[in-house]
Amino acid sequence: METFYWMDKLVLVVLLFLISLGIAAYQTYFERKLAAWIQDRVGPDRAGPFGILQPIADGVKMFMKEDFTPMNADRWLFIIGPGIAMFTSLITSAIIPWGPNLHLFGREISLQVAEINIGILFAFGIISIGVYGIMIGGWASNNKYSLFGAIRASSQMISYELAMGISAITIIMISGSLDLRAIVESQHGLNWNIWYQPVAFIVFFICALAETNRAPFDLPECENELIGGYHTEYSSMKLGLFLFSEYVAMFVSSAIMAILFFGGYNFPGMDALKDNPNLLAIIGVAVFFAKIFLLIFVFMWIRWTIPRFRFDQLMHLGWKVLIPIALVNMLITGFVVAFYHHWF
Amino acid sequence: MESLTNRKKVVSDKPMTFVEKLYIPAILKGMMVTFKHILKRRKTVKYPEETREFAPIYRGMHVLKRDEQGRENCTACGLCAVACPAEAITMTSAERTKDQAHLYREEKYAVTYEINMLRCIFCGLCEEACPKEAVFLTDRLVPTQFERGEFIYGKDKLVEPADSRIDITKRQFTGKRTHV
Amino acid sequence: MTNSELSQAIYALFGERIALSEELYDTLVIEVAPKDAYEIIEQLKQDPALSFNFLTLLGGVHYPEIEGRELCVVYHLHSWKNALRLRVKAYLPAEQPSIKSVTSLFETANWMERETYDFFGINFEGHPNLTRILNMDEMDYHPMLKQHPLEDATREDKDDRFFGR
Amino acid sequence: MKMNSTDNLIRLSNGQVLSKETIDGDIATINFGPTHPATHGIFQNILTVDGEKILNSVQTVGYIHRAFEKLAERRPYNQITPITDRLNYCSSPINNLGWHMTVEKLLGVSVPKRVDYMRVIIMELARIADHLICDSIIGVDTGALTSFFYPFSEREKIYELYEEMCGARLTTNIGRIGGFDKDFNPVFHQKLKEFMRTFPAAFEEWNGMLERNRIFMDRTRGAGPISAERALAYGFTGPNLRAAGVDYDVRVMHPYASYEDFDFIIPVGVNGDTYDRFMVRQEEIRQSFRIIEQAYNNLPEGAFHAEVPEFFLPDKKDVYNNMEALIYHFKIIMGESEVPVGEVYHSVEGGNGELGYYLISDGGRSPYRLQFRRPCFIYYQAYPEMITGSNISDAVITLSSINVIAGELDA
Amino acid sequence: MGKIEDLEVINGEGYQLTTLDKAVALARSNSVWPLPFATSCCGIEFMATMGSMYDLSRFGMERMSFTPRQSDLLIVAGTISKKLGPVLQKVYEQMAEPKWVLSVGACASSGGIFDTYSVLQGIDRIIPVDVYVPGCPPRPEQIIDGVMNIHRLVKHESMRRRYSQEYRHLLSEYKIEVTNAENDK
Repeated sequence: METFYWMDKLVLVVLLFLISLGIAAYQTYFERKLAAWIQDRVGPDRAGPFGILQPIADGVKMFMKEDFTPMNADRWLFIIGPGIAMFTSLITSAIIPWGPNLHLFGREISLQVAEINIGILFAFGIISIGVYGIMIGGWASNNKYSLFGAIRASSQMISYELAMGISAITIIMISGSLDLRAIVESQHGLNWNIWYQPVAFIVFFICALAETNRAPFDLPECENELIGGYHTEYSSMKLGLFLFSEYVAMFVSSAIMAILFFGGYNFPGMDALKDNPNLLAIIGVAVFFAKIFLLIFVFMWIRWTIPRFRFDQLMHLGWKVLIPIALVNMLITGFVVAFYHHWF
Repeated sequence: MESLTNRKKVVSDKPMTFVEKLYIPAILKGMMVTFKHILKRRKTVKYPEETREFAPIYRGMHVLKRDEQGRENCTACGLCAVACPAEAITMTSAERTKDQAHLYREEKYAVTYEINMLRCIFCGLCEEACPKEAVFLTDRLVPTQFERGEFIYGKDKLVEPADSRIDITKRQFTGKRTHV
Repeated sequence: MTNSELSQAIYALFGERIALSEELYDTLVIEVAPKDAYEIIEQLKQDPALSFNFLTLLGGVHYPEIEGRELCVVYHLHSWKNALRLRVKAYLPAEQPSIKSVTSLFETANWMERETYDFFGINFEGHPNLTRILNMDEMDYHPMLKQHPLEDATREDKDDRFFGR
Repeated sequence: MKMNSTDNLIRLSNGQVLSKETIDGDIATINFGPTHPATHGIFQNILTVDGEKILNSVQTVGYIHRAFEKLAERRPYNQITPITDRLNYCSSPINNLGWHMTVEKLLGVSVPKRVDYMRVIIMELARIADHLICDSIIGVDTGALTSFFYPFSEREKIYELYEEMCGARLTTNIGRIGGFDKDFNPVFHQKLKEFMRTFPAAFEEWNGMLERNRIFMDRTRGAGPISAERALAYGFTGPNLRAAGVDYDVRVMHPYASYEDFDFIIPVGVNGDTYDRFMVRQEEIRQSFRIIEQAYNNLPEGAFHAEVPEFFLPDKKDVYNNMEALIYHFKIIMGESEVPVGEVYHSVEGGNGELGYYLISDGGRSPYRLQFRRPCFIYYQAYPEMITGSNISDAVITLSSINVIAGELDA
Repeated sequence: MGKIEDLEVINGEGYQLTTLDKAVALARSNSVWPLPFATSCCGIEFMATMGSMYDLSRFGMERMSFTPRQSDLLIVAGTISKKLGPVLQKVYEQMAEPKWVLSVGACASSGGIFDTYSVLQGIDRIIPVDVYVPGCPPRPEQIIDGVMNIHRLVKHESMRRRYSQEYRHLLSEYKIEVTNAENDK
């Protein structure tokens, strides 16, 4: 039993790793295509049919590019930076319940790598480590623009994590658990949290944009101001890791949002499939991914539409707008929950 | 400072309304615009598979014309070289001998005629200067090259081949006083 | 106000300090001594009726043939109130081309004077930072003077024989 | 950066002097340019920053100095037109036609009304193209990348119009001294009508994405402001001056090319900040469009050039058949036409302000001296003052909103 | 158009492209990230090439990298004056191998109309140029042609070329030190 358990997990980990990377790679492709469509263009179409091989070409090119470490840069930190960024982005996917349990070979296989009962705390913990990658990388480059990027990144992440956490607390209040699986299970059918917590969702979504460094909060790397921001001095695959980690982070944070607010793998009419758990699991996974992709689409759609904030305005928005809204929302939710449970 | 004209109108003093202060409506409006564009037809011309039509008077690569009998029009008067602001045209001239009458229309002809296509700015002044209808710009493009030396275009590349003529009648008459 | 009225007004103000005044095309041109230029421009600016409030252009001209007046500084003033332009010229000798800077009157003159210095080597006294602006600092001549060639001597793809040099 | 002798004071580029103690933290110097993505064109600013706050800026220009004025002394009058193309290359036709008008003024040539109206149409198209690119770049520098593509598609249509008219897209070399070498042809008419039909909707759609978007407004309001007094002292003209609230416009002040016939308003701003500059340019695009409509609808019949055989090249057909025309042709090309001795200043309202030509002729084949009043060069020196005290993000959008064109800056 | 096989610089001393070489070269050619060193008029036409009508992104080239470390192709568009020459050379030196240079327009390639004391008469005096695009400014079609020529070059380049003696010699002719390539080997 124990061996099977580990084998299951191993298969799942490898699968997840590949899926995350694959999705991240094709997110770049999709982002470029979507940007092109929005801008009345065609986008990459010469690498393979419809340019479908574009991410592979980019990847190979970056692998073969000269790996450059600037003079006076801290060699080790310079390498560690992108590593941390990539590692933290990837590891969060371990706690995500990707679907209902499968029934195969007479066993019940959980589609979640690590079933920890404080999943959501783990996620926040990892996300806050993520900023170190950018910070260390930007600092180690020994370039002023990189340093600016690093400073902007760290203060931005710290500010937005607060509002993000507070808006997530409301979900924890409603579902009464820190376990992501439990949170998903509590949103059976169409009983999604978004209906109860639209405000928390908006706050969370904005914070997610900021946490993943996406426009309009892409200040750490905004190229019109800081050239490349924290990755100005990076080339080759180290740059690749930085760019990739952004897309992986976007994928993972979309997944978390889908879990917290859109019921994860729940979908209306799922009760009809009660008798066929495997089919339910497959459709559940598909539905979950559909939700993730929709959120990713919105991420990108926003990026190609609106201007970015200025740094002080970003701070202003974080501290003076989002945190108060999240707090008030949390208080109201607390009262309603308490009232509902007849605690007073 | 007092107004200099009576046509002044302040355009940027409209204060932000409450709805605008909420961020979201304007963002949604922008997103609707971009979404509409996703569904629109693409404007891209997929060069080199598709090409755009150039104006008939487009100022591209030069051609040295021949007349109807296949003789070169150029008389090596040097006006084009004088008129060239980039000083890209050089030529040497020679007197036509009797047995060359079928080759050159005028008494004098250009032995060498070179345009440095890398210097050329395609302003069209040489075409304007030519009194013999010899040099014209066409809507063909000068191809890109790997070596700088390959941009000195001699007569071999400039004179139109006798068997495949280049039609420039459109540029001679588009918008001009004399119409065909 | 017309140019002739302007001319009268200027003569009333400065009298014989105006060396020469003529109307060229639609603009009145006055010539002043270099040492007077600053004061006259200052008064033109401050006079309430004339109020030449705007320095449109400042530049130099080189006349190598005219001895003692080789260099000329040309100021284009513009009175918005009267919609009138005025050209003020001051001729300088080549040996010591020096004139008082008008940067304290018009800040916009700063770069224009630097450019004129760069091109002609005219020294503007009292300029806060009279260094080359467009050309390299290492350049050792003032390129707009007539004796200096325009062309870059190092190019290889042109044959000077064909272009009359 | 000028340090005081006490080494404890720091002088800012707006003249303010701060004691070092008032500045917390360390001061850093960063190189903003020459190849920074926000310096569209090449120029360098060495910024002294405290955190992201800019304390001082030292400018270096001249990176693409091409010696226009010297070059113009060596080229005949008609060959200077291609050189003027490369001044403000975002709106080349204005430069071309302004130069032609200057020479016409020197020669004392008056052109038919039709030429004036054609010039107005071409120049206002150029103004639209110029302002479109400037405003779209403001959008890009605030982070809205898509706002570069929508106006550029419209610009592409203007390019097509130029191409129909003169055969080139950007460096147009359009027209001749004395008028145009070609009349509007049927394809041009058709394309212009099509442009007039579709442009307003496309423009307003793009405009709607930015104009009242709070993120954009917050970003641009108060960024790089300059007061009317300071702007005047620095010799601002054009949209940047109008953004500060002064309605100076050469088209109204000294009308040329029959601008007095057209009804248009002069948009002005209030604070002279980036938002004002953006809004003024946007409104000017609308006004230019109105002028084009008026000019096109009232386009007079007649010749498209003045009758000045000494300066206007004869028609090719006449050159082949008519001895007199052939002589004029040679004279014009060789630059042997009689040019009066004299000097003339003419200015037009260019994309960035008063674009002036100071031409001194000694009767020779080329100008004795030609000086360009290049608005960019003149107002760019105010940039340090505009950005001192703001942060890097503001510096970037201020730079794009004052629309410094390197070709015009460095000549 | 010059024949690609004739170019000695690419083939060096008869490198045979292996399958891996070919695959890498193919990938590289489809992912050339440009660094636009746009100074003047040609820069505006280059913007038009990026625009909706021509769309350089079809070649996988819409990701502009303004930092030299990340770019593969230096697109020099516009006049390069003698004052700017050292800056351009510095940018070229900072680019990570492999790198290519596209010289767009008359000014960058030869000085063009500006045969004057202040303009560098062709950037090939300070950095090696791979493809020249004529025109003042070139039409976007020509820029795309030039880019496609670069792609052809990339496709035919052996992975070893950048470490070869010939390449080092080529760079030394421009007084550019090759330090990084050595570190890497």
